[in-house]
Amino acid sequence: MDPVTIDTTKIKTVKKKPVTALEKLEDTGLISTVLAAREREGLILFSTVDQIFNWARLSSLWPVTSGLACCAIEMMAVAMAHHDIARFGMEIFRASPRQADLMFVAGTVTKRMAPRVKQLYEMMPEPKWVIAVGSCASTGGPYHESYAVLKGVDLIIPVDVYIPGCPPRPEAWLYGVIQLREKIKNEGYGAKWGLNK
Amino acid sequence: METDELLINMGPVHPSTHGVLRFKLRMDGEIIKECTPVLGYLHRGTEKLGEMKTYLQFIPYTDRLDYVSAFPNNYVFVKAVEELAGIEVPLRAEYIRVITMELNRIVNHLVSIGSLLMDLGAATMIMWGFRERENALQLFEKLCGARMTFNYIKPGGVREDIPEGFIPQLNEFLKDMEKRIEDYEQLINSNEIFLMRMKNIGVISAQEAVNYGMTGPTLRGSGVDYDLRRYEPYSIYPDLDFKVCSRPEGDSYARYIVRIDEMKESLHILRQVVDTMPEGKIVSNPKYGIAPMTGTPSAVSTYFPRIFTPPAGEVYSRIEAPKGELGFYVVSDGTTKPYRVKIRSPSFCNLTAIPKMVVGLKIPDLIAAFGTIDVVLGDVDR
Amino acid sequence: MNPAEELKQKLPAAVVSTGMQLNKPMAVIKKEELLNAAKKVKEMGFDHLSVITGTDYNDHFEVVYNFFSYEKKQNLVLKVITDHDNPEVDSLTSLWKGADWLERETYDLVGIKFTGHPNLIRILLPDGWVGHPLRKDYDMNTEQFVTMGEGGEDVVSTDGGNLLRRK
Amino acid sequence: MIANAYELIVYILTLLGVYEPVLNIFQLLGIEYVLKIIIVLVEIGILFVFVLLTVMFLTWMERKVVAMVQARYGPMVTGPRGLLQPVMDGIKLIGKEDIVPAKADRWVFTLAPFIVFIPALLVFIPLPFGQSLIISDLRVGLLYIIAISAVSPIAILLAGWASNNKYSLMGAMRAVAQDISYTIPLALAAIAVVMFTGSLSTVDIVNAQNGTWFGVIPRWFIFLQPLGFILFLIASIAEMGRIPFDFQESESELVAGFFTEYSGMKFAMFFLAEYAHLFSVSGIIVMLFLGGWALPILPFVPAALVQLVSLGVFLVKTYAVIFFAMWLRDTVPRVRIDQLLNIGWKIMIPLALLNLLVTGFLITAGVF
Repeated sequence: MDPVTIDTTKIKTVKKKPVTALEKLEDTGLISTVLAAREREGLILFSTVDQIFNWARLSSLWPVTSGLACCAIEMMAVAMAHHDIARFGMEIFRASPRQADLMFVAGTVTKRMAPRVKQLYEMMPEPKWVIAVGSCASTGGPYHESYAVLKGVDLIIPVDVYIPGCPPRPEAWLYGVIQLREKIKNEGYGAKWGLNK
Repeated sequence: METDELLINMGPVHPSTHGVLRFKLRMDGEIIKECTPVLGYLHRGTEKLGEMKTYLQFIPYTDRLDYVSAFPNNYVFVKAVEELAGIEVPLRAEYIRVITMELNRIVNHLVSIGSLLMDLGAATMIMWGFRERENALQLFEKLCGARMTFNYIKPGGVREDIPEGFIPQLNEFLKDMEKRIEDYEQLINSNEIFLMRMKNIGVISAQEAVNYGMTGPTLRGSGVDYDLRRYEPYSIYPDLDFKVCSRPEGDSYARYIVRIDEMKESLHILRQVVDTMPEGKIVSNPKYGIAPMTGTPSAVSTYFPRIFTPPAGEVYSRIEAPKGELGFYVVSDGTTKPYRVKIRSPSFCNLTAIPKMVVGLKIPDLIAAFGTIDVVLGDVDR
Repeated sequence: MNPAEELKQKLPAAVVSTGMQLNKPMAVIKKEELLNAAKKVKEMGFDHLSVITGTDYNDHFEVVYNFFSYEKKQNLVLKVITDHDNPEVDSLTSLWKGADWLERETYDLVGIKFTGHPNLIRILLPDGWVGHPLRKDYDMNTEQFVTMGEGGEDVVSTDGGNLLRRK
Repeated sequence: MIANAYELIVYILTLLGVYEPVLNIFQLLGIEYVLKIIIVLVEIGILFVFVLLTVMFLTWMERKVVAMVQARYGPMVTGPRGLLQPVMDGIKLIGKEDIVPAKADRWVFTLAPFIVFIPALLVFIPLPFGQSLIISDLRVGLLYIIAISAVSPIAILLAGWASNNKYSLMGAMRAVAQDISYTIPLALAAIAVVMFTGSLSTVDIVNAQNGTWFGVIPRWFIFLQPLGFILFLIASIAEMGRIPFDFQESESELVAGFFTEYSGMKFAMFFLAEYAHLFSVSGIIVMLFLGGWALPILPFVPAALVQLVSLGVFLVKTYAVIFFAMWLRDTVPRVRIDQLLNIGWKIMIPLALLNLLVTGFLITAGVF
C-alpha cells in the first residue's frame, strides 16, 4: 500500500488567534502537525511519532554535570535562581552521563582533559547533543596559542550549537539552548530509519 | 575473611570536585587510607602565554585564573607592574579598586559556601548565594561591562570612572546583603546535621598549616591571625578599619565561619570606602594604556593599544585574595613583554594539605574538607 | 637589621652576595649550600615559604625562593643560580611540606631537578610530555596530544591517535 | 457495608443495572470466576494508572516545591505551568538508548529494576485510600507492607553489584546497611500502634482512629504516640532514601549511587519506584498515625459522597506528609553514613523499645 501523502500545494494555513488549548499549544510552535507534514511530505504516522518524540526530547534535556573552567561558573548561574534553566525542564543535572541527553562543554578543553571529554560523550546514550560554550570550547579562544589547549572541542566530538562569549552571559546561554530546541524540533525519528526524508 | 583495599578514582568529572580535579583514593571500606590529588586537567599554560603577550595584553588572562574572584587577580598583576615601573596611582582609582575587590570577596565566599553546602546535600544555599551574587554581578556589569572577566584594573588606575547610579545601587546591595547573611546563618549555622558534618573534620593545626604554605581563610581557620591587608598593607587598606577574622579550631566548621565573618567585614569595609570616596582623577597617566572613558567608543580605540615598557628588574607582589595569598612574580627585561610571569596561586598551595587532612576520614568528609579549602581549578592548574 | 645581611653574617660561606629584589632583601646563595641556608632561614623565623620560581635565562637558570616571617612580618628572598645543562638544586621538602608541589611544578614546567625530593614527577602536564614549556627553547610548533591508555593513564603522542575526529 | 474496592465496583455496576445481566450470562456459561477475575484486573488497572499518574505528578510537584524554596520558577515551558514535564521526561526516557555496560552481569542488571519496581506497586494493596477504597483488607496488612518493603534492598544490591562499578557497589552497600538499620525502628514504632488496635489489619487501624475525644480532638494515634510518630517519620524518610538520608544516591559523593550505570527505561523504573515509594510510605504514615481517611466531619457527609470525601481526606493528608518530605530535602544537608547508622542503632532502636515498654505499661494500667 502506498504511504499516505499530502499534496502540499492544497494546504492553506490561515493564521488566526489561538482559542482552544490545542491551538495555543500549536501557537507556541513546539508542535505543529500541519507544518511538519508539509515539510516532510512523508508518512503522517511517523511524522506524528517524530513530533511527539522530538517534543519530549527538547522538553527534557538533562545535562551532564561537567564543568571544565570559567564557563562552568556561568553554567551554575544559568541553573540558579536568577536565570533558572529549570523553566525548560533542564534543571536535572545528572552526575552520571548514562542518564544525560546533553553535554555542555563549558570551558577550556585542555589536551589532558580531551580524552576524558570524549569518553564522557561516548558514555552518553543516544540521542545526545553537545553545546560548545564559550570561545575556548569553540576554537581555543584566548588560549589558542597555548601548548596545552585543544583548539576547539569539535576536533574530538560533534557539536550541535556553539555559544560565543568569554564566558557567555546567561542570556546568551539560554539563547543557545533555545537554538538547540529548534534544532531538535526539526530532527526526525523516522528520518533515522530512512523513511521520511 | 579476606579483605582487600579498594582503589577509587574520583574525577576529573565528578560532581563535587568543583571542576576537573581528580583524587586517587586508596580505601579500606569507607575509610580513606591515602589520597593523591592529580592536577593538570585545566592546565592552560598561562605562564607561557605571559611571556608571549605584552603587559596590557596579559591582563585579561589574569581574569581567567581564579574566575570566581577575578578583580584581585587583575589587581595583583597590575600592582606588580606598577611596582616594577614605579607608577603612581590616584587615590580615587585605589578606592574604586578596593570596592571591586571587596565586592569580589563577597561573591567568592558566596560561591564557596554555596557549593560547599551543595556538596553536603543542601542545594538551597547555593541558590540563595547565587541570587545575591547576581546582584553583585550587576554592579560589576555597570562598572565595566563584564560579569566575570573584567579587564578593568590597568596600570596607573582603572579603566573607567564609576557610572551614575552605581553608589546608590551599591548601598542598596550592602543593606540587602546584611539581612541575607543573617538568613544564611539562620539556615545553616544552627543546623545539627551541618555541625555534625563539619566539626572536627579535616583538622589541621596552626604549625602544619604554616608549614604547608596555606594562606587565607584556611590559615585563619587554624588560628593564625594573619591577613596581608593588615600586616603588609597595600592600596588604601591602612586607612580602613576592619578586623581580621580567625578561629582557633582548625576544622572545616572554623573555615566556614571565617568566611561568613569575612563577608561581614567586607561589608563594613565597603561602607567606609563609599562614605569617604574622594573626587579626582582615575588615571595617573594615560600613556600606560588607559583611555579616559569620557568620549565615544571611538575615542577608546584611538588610545588603544598602548605599549609600554617597564624597566628591567624583577618583583614579587602579593595581596590577600579571597582564597589566600595571591602573588605574581614578574621579571622584566626592558622589552614590551614580560620575561617571566610566575603565579603563586592560593588554591594550588592550599590544596597541598588535602592529603594530610583527609587520611582516616571517609569520602563524605573528604568532600566537606575539600569544600572548605575553596579551590578553583583555573587557579590550581593555571 | 636587614635579614639578608643577617644571613650573610651567620653563614658567610653560603651567601655569594646580598641585595634587594625591588623592595625585598635578597641573598644569592651558593647552590651547594642551599639546604644549610634554608635551615638557617627557618631558624631565623621565616616560617612561610611563599613561592618557588624557576627562570630560564638561556645560559643559566635562577631559582628564587620568597620567604616570609609571620612573627616579624619580614620578607626575605633567596636566589640560587644553576648551570643550564644540568640544572639541579637541593629540595626543601624536608623543611617545608608546602615546597613539595611547588618544586614539582618547577620541575614540570621549567625542568629544574630537585635532589632529595621524595616524589619528583610531573604535576600539571602528563608523564611522557616532551620538553619543559617554560624553557625558552621549548618547541611551540610541535603539537602534542594526550590519549587515554588501557588503565586510564595518559599517553602522549604527536598525532593524537584515535582522539581526533579527522586528521 | 462495602468492605473493599471489589465490592464497591460490584455495587456501582449494580446501581447502573449492568452487573445482574452480565453475571447471568457468565453463570449460564458456568464461568462466574472469569467475571471476578475481570473485575479484579480492572481494579488493579485503576490502581496502576492512579499510581503512575500520582508518581508523575509527584515529580512535577517536587520540582516546583524545590523551585519555590529556592526562589525560582521551576518547569513552566512544557504545558501549562510545566505540568506536561513529567510526561515528556517519560517519553524521552522510552526513546533513549538502553546501555548495558560491557562488563556488567546482563541478566541481573536487567532484572534489578523490575524487582525494585514491582514491590513498590504491591505495597498499595492493603492501603486504605478511602472508607471502602482498598484492594484487599489483608488480616496481616501491616506485616505485609513491612515485608514487601524489605524486598527493595535486595534489588538495590543486585543492581549495584551487577553494574560492575565501584560507585554503584558502594551505593548499594550503603543502601542495604541503611535499610536494615531503619526497618527495625520502623517496625517497632508500628507495633506500638498495633498494641492499641490489637489487629494488623489496616482497616482496623484506621477504624480505631475514627471518632473524637470530647467531640473535638480526633482520635488519631499521633496524639497517643507522639514519640512513635517521630520515630516512624524519621525511619520512613530513611526508608524512602531521601535527603538527609539519601545514601543510595548521594550525588556529590557517589555520582548517582547504585543506578550510576542505568540509562533509559531502566533508569526510569528506578525513578518511578522511588516516587511510588514516597507516596506509599507517606500513605502508611497517614494510615498509622494521622487517622487515614478518617476525619471528624465524615459522619455528617451524605452517604453518596462519603467514598469521595474519604479519598480526598486521605490524599490531602498524604500530600501534606509528602510536602514535608520535600521541604525537608531543601533545608538540611545529608548526614554521613556512619552517623546515620549510629543514629539508627544507638538512638532510634532504644527509643522505640522504650516507647513500646511505656505504651504496654500504660495499656495494662488502663490509662488508655
